[in-house]
Amino acid sequence: MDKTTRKVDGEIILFWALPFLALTWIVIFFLFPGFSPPMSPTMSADQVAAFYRDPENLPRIRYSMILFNWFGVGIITFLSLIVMQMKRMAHRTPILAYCYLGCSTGGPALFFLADLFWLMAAFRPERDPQLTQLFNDLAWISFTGQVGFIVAQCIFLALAIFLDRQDSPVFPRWVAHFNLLIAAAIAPAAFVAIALTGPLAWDGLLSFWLRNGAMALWLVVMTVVVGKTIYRQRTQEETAA
Amino acid sequence: MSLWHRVAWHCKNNPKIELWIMWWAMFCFYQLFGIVFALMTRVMPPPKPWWDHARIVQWFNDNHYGLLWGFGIIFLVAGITASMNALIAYSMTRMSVSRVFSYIYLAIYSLSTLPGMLLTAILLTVGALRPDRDPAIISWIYDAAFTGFVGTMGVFFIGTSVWMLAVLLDKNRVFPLWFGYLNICNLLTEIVVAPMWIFKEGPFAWNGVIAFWVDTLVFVVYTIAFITLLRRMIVREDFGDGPLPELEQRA
Amino acid sequence: MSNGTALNAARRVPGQIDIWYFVLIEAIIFSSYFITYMLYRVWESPLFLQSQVHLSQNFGALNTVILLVSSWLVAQAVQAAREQKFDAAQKLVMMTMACGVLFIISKIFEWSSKIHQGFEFSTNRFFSFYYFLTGIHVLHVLIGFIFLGVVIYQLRSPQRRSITVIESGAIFWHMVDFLWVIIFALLYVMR
Amino acid sequence: MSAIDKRLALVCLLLTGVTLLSWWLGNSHGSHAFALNAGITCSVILIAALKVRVIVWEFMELNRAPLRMQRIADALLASLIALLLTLYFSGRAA
Repeated sequence: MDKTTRKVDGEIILFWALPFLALTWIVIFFLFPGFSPPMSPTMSADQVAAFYRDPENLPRIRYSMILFNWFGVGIITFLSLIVMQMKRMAHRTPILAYCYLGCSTGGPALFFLADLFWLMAAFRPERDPQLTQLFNDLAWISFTGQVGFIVAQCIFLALAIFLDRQDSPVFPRWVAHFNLLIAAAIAPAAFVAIALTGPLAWDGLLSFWLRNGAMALWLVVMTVVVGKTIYRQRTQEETAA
Repeated sequence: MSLWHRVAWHCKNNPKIELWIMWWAMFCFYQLFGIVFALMTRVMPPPKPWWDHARIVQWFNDNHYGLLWGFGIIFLVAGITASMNALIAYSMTRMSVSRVFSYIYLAIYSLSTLPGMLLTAILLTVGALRPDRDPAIISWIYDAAFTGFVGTMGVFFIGTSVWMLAVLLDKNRVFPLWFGYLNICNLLTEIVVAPMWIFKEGPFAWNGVIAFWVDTLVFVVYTIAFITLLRRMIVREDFGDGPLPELEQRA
Repeated sequence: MSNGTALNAARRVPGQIDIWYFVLIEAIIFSSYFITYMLYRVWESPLFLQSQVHLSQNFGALNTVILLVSSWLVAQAVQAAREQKFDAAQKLVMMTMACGVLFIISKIFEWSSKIHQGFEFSTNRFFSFYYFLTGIHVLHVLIGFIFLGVVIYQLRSPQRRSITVIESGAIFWHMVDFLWVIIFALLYVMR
Repeated sequence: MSAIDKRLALVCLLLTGVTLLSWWLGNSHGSHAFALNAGITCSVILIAALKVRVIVWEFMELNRAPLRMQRIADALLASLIALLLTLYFSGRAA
């Protein structure tokens, strides 16, 4: 094989795209006026309409959500890198990797849906406030409540690590426990619609701060873990060659 | 041995544990799906398509907590659908057909969850979220949710056709031939349901005898059949207990 | 038939047993459609009778005869295949398919004349059932072409020629035939 | 022509004849015939049942199949026809 281009090199390029993507996500988070502080679900239709009509907010909503539209789905590259590592694990079937792959399209598709609803709400803010509120509700429920795929992903990865029974496993054991912990932290957000106030509401402690905090932490920790693993893989392939 | 010990033993020693976990996940998901959609949210059997605004608002009010909690559960467990798609895709890798069949199945069914289930759940959750919303908008949500739920056809139609073709072509008889034919019945239901986009009452409406009841019965029979057959496939699978083939190569 | 149990050992399932399960399930599903049709017919009897006037009895009878003849042809084909006359069998299956094509062409003519007269799928309940039942049946004719195609593929090469598969294809085609017989009676002729 | 071929031809002739009979039933009463008519309905449905049974027995060769299959087929056909006729007559009575 050609020494200069190993298969894993492509993965390393994809891996180093991640900090750039993460940077855009941070920008989106702070640019979107609905996140800092999170919009309250108790706002009336007129207040929601006024929020979108506010000349301070409107351009920030539009540009942040256009950015989100561009780069949000970029997470799939990272998730696919994890799939590649899962395929290296000592499993008898590829089924866990298939599960992870299935989830890695489902989750981002729902984020994308939320992004579209936000953009639609901002497209003609002068329309009937009831309609603006409807789009706003749809966006927040899709964004906050749709945690099923993320939770399942963490559990599938944890399972894969537990079942990876070899002398030098691909990921260390603690990554599995960490993923289960993150899954537990994200899970309550599924019940976001139960209340308009309190910790479960979409601006609440559990649904917004804990969930998004857990996802950010997951991203940071998994980046380090996956990065280390890919570089170790490269060294192994070099010595094997 | 207690149940807990048995489960622990299987996790440690059963070579088919990956498959069994996926099978049980699928099994539990369908139970949960039935409980949430039939008992908690009252989405199945569906309410009437000809109701006026006031009656629709009343339906949302009657089922307020059922909808919110029920779909909360669905949001939480939606990811399990991935495990059953993976199991079925895996079943196709065991057949004497090209891998392309399992990849098509995986791709189509990863997509199907969104229009077939989650979009309805999101819409109805938003509908139940604010009882004081304009009744005209609530009625729009209601229509969008039920037409989307009952009227999602293509993904299941193509997905079932691919599975059917794989089963009929398979020489290893992973699934019996009759199951291949049963797939034809299931994909025909996706055609039969189409008139629900045209009629607001009668046998072809979204709650009609033909478009809903007959189709749902066929789907239930089909689902029970493939859950049972997948179990049989896993039971027959023979991995042995030795080291994994790849690992031997690596060593 | 009198000493049926004694003969039971000599009896065999024609075709694959799997195709019979399929025929059973299809028969049950279609029965549910027929019963639904009858229910609505009883509830809205005058409407159904008035709308029925506009159907062409001649088309219906012609369709039935075409399908009966096609069934006869495919039954002969199976017989020929059993007697190792594979070329003859192939020709007979081709003729069966020609009958199927004829059936579909006559159906398209019938539908387009109805649409010209202003009777569409959503015109009234009777015509919904008319287009639904005939439509789903034509779909089965199309699926039948696939089955017959498999039969021809089997007949072509000496390496294949599995009698079981050939019989199964024929059984599906006969099912399409007998479903039409009931549809003809319910839609066109009954009062 | 073998015995089986003759038998098939006879069956086809019978079925076509019966079809023409029900076609005649549907046409014989002129254009004002589209009124409820239990006689026509009953005979047409029974003729259809007969045709189905003949197709299944002769063409699909159920006559040589195990008895259990025959019984299931007969039971299914009989219950469908019975249900259709019951519905029809209960509708007329109401």
